[in-house]
Amino acid sequence: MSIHVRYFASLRETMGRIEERLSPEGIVTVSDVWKVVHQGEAFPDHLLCAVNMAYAKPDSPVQDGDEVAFFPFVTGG
Amino acid sequence: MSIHVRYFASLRETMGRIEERLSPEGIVTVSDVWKVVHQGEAFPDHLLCAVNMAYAKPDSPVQDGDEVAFFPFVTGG
Amino acid sequence: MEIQLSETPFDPYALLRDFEREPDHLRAHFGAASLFIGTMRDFNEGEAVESLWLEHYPRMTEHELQRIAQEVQQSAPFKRGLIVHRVGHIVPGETIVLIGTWSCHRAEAITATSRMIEALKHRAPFWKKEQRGTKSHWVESNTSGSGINVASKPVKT
Amino acid sequence: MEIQLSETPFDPYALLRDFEREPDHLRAHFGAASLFIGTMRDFNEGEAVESLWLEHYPRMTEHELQRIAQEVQQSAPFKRGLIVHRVGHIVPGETIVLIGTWSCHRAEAITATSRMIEALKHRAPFWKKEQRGTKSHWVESNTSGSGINVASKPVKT
Repeated sequence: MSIHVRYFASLRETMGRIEERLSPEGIVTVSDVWKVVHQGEAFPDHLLCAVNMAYAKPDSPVQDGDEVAFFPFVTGG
Repeated sequence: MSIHVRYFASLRETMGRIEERLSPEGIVTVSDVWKVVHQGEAFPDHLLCAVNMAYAKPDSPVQDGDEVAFFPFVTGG
Repeated sequence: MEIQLSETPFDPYALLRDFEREPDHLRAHFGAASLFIGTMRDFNEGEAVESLWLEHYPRMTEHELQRIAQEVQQSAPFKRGLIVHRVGHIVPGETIVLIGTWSCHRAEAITATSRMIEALKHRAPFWKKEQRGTKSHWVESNTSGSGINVASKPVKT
Repeated sequence: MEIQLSETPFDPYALLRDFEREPDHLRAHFGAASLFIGTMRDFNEGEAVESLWLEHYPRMTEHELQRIAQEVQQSAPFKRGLIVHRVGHIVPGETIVLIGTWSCHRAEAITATSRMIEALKHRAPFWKKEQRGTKSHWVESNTSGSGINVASKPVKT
């Protein structure tokens, strides 16, 4: 299994990737996912996150098999 | 000249008339108009009045040539 | 403010499409449109209603609607506005009232349309007479709105 | 709640007319309809905008819109609801979002539609990229609404 990570909009562009799959070892929260892909940096205030397509917080739990998404503030409508 | 009095909706039906023209003598306010056509009765709370097609109060002034209308609460929309 | 009183049924969507085309493409300039459509229902208070007679006070109706539009404009400055109201004989499914406002941002349009329908219900000189079976009666008062504070007995100030 | 995401332009009025016909004549049963239509303007912040790219998070978008509808339903119990939102490439004059709610009385429909657009703007995972001349940039935040209190950073509770 793995943790499926997805990026959208400007973050997708700055990350240079659409998605990736992480090994679940050592990952307990959304914050941990962010740290793995950002060399230990804390999750920034200007982004939002979702777990399994529902809004989450940096300390929300993440399990093996989950889909975790990071994206900027939304601008629809 | 004269004062043009108009009635609408259920009031028109209970009055049995659509409009009438009053001699302006002795008429100073909307209340006075009502009293002339209702044998001295006071203007009732459950009706509205207008002078020259703008909402008025019972003590609003009425002049010769004015159009005064009486009607029940409105129910449009 | 464009105000239309119609003695015949109208299609609110055909009317809106035409209105937005004239004189230019309204929504391309003013990106937010808030619309309210009131339709004659086939039931009221649990009873079948066959038809409605809508009386009004010609010319005062138009004046009062323009006054309402000007007042609403003060607090919610919309760019373009439309009110269409039926008068005369109406059957279920027919549109009674259509209110539309257009503005650059949603706040003005949404606020304007909601204040406009509220004020119209309380102040515009329209009266409904319902036909249920063989009986007809004048509707005595409108249902209350969404908590917008409107004086129950409007007066000219 | 009916939710549609459209990759091609749609006519909001044709769509509304069809939606109201199915499965029965919606407005004859629920006399009040409150509609909001957001359209791509040809100008933003004083500059001509040529086109817009609208990205979204497939499936989360639909889930979040359904959650919004359910929450709004608690405080403003509307009878029927419709959200249509464009995705992909959009040019000025094209409709971006259409929200409609139908209810028996106006308070529920007006409240529901206004809360729905407000929540959609703050929570639904859509992102706009504007093309102005040869430059394109991501829109950073939505303009604020009409004073409805919405958390700036939504979280699952």
